[in-house]
Amino acid sequence: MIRLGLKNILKPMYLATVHVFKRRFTIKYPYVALKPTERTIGRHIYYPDKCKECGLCTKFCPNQCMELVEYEYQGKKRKGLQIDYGRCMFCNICVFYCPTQALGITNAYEILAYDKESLVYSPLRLSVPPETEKGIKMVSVRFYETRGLTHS
Amino acid sequence: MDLIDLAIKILIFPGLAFIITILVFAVWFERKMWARVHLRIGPLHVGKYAGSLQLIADFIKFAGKETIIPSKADKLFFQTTPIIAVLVAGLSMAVIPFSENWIVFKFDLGLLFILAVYSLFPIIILLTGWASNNKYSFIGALRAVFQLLAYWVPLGLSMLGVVMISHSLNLVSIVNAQSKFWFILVQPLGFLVCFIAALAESERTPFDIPEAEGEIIWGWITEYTGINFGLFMVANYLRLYISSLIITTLFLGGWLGPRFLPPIAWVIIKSMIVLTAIIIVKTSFPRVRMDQLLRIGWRILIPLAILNVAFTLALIQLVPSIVV
Amino acid sequence: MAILHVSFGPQHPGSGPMRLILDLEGDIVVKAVPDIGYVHRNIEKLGENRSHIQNVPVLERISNIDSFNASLGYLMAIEEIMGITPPPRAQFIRVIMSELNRIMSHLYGLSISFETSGLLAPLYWGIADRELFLDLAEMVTGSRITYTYAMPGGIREDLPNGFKEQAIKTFNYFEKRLDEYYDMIFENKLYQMRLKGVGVLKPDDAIKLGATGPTLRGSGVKVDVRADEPYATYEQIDFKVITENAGDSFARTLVRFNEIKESMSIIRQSLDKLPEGPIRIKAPLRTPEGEAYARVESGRGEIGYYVISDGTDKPYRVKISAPSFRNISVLPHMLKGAHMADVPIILFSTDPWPFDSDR
Amino acid sequence: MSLDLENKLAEEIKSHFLEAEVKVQRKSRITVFIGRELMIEIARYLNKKMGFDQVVSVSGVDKIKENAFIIVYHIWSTSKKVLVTLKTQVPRDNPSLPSLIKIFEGVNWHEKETHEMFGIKFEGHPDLGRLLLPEGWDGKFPLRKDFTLTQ
Repeated sequence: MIRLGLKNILKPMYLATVHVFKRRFTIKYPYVALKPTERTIGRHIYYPDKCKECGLCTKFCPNQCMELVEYEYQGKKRKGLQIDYGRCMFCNICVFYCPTQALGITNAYEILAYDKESLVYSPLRLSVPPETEKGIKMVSVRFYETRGLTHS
Repeated sequence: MDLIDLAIKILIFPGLAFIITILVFAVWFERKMWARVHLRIGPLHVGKYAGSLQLIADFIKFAGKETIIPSKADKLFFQTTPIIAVLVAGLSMAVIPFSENWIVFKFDLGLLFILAVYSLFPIIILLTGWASNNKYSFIGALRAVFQLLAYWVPLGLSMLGVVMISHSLNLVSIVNAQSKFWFILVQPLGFLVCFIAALAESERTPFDIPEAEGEIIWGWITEYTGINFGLFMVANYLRLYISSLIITTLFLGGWLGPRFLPPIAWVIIKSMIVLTAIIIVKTSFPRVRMDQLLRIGWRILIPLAILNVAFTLALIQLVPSIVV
Repeated sequence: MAILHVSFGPQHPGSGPMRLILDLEGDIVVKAVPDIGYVHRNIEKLGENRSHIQNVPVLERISNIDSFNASLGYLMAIEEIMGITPPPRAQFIRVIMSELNRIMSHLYGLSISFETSGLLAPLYWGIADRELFLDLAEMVTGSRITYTYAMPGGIREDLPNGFKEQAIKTFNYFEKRLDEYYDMIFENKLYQMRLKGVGVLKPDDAIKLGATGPTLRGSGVKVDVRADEPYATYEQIDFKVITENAGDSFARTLVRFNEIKESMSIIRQSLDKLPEGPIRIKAPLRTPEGEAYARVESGRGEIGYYVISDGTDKPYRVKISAPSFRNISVLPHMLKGAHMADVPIILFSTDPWPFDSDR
Repeated sequence: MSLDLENKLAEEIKSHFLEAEVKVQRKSRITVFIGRELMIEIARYLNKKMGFDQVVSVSGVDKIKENAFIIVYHIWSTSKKVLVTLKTQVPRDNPSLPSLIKIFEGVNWHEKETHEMFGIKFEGHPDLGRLLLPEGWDGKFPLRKDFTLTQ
């Protein structure tokens, strides 16, 4: 026979009722913009002037999503970084290892596209800062203080 | 003239059109309330106000989907049971009064009719589960049959007290008998038993065993897709809503209420309150196991219901003026 | 009676990407055979082909819900081979992140286990409150789930300004919430009815069959890597190893619930004791020859990393001993004799994560 | 940190199994290397006499240059809080080894996985079927060093 503990039945119902009037957590995202934090990892930003074309970022990328490609920059042919965001997993190791801080991270998290080709960012496209959105400053560029080729 | 009147009642109010409208509203209300308890927002995009037309969008989506019939299913029953389920569920609507005159069939044995309709569901569910030819469907169907049969008895017994006081099986006279006081005041035990049994009959948590999602997928509707699935959902919501309408009629005084609102509004408001109570119960308890469910049904609810009948008898003997 | 074979999963709302082949006699399970491997990626082989630093984000994905703990084990192993010890501040921050991750993992696992028993409201409350901890993690690392935050020789970045205040605010809120959870769930008559005495695992069997984490502690065995073999700075922190003696699903769930409280207390202590200093020391790119077995207590139990290095910048062999792998292998023992309706409850009381059992 | 307990345990193993190479690695880590004939015996001794009761991991290592596999059992003692690394070597051509399932029930899946990934036969294991790899796998052993990943 089941003993009916009345308190153990009414208390959950009371708590459920109370929750009807509590504050919601949901952010109505497409209507309301999300607020990224200072450190949110979003799209990269690339500074061709600083880049020495050493290729450390491509070497350390765990998913091989980066490539040095030839392109035309200020009338000169040179090599630059191209990122395939279809493969990128935003681990940020490339930024960590860049010796000249030519690669930074912004907190622009909206990197959507309708096809895979438009997810491949050419060097020129990467060097354009991402658009600021509806009053929220998206472009806080971040580097890591230590640089270079050691785990430090 | 009578024929036109009947046609209006069947097709518009409180027939088909009304059922659809109230269903859209009830489902929207349930989902919104449910979401609120969950700290969610619920339907948001469709409709002018807070996703109010979400159900219509859902139904269009169901209708647009492919209907898959498993190759080894019994095709005749597999395709007809959804329609039968909706028809049978909607049948009870015919005897529920929304005001003195707003009733499709004025029928002296209305309550008996409702109980008879309730007793049809196990057969439909068993047929559905069997026709699907799926182990999960079959397990679900068997569970449903056990559950619905076990809870049909306390449901009927708990209504007996009301019948004894009002001396009628006619739902209109039952409501009229409550003009002095609502029956919930003299039948608290009956109300409790009826509420729990109605929960079980409409397969809501904590008694959603036949369609326990984590255990047996969707129980007896596992194999259904598209519009057939949608029809079953309609049937289930209808059963839920009719349960709350019956509780409203039997214990909460039906359309009775202060004059500033029309009687129909009172029925809807009261049934929504019952629905809210059902939602609160639904969200605050886990589902019980089959053996526990049957134990609650046979060993607790039925003795309580019988106790209620005895209590009513004593009440009638002691206070004869209570009987109308 | 005839035996009914039921395939529980992988396309089942209560199974996750794994399968249980059940033999039912009436409503009773007479035999259960877990079938895993639906999300197998052979991360051990991938690990052999990537350098140490590249392995960090890859190995995190064995258990992305508990990713910091998953990567910490590997880093501890290669740091042991390198013979370096990260500075104390880094160690403390590792403990903070590790416990934050444990809270998230437990909250998620608990929420899912409530859902399988049909208790829907706490499912959404848990998921909603978990957002607060995800926010904290985002504040520190920039990501919400997979961080790549720990690096060989320390951590990537220091804690941000205002983290302590934010964390303590969150904990103060959440400790009040936990009381509500307790009343809603563990004091709930129907929940007790449903979970008590279901899927009992005796302490001897639990040890012998290799259960780990909350599953083992729910049987009353006081085994916790944090206490047995304190890594990082767990030695300097005062915490209890939570155990329950019943060994049933209710006890396992309760252990995880109480560990959330304990984790918050650990983070509070760590934040108070946090020393100043560097957050990283120089670590060589190549590891010397050698091998190490490092163990971490993750949300689901012990993650063991057996790393062998042959002197290059890649590991020669990475063996991951995953907690869910061990807990799922104990399942047939617990499921025997249970009701069909209790199968998902027992399954989720061990908090299975097929992604780390399959690797 | 004193290594008294570890040294004592190592001495005990050494005194009973003269062939074994025993080494105390660090706090709560003892490495034992032993021939495969003695595996059952030493496992039984560790379990029954010394209280090592839980196998936490079984790994295979492909030493392709030495033409051998190394099988590593990590055995944990819940009472003594010490982890023994029990190692043995089998030839690469015909890798087989007696299963420890009679002594430690928990090695069941670990050995199954090692069999699947390296092709090492565990004699006396009741079920060395498929565990992680997909149905219809072509019978190669993915964690052997001669199995290369193709991009």
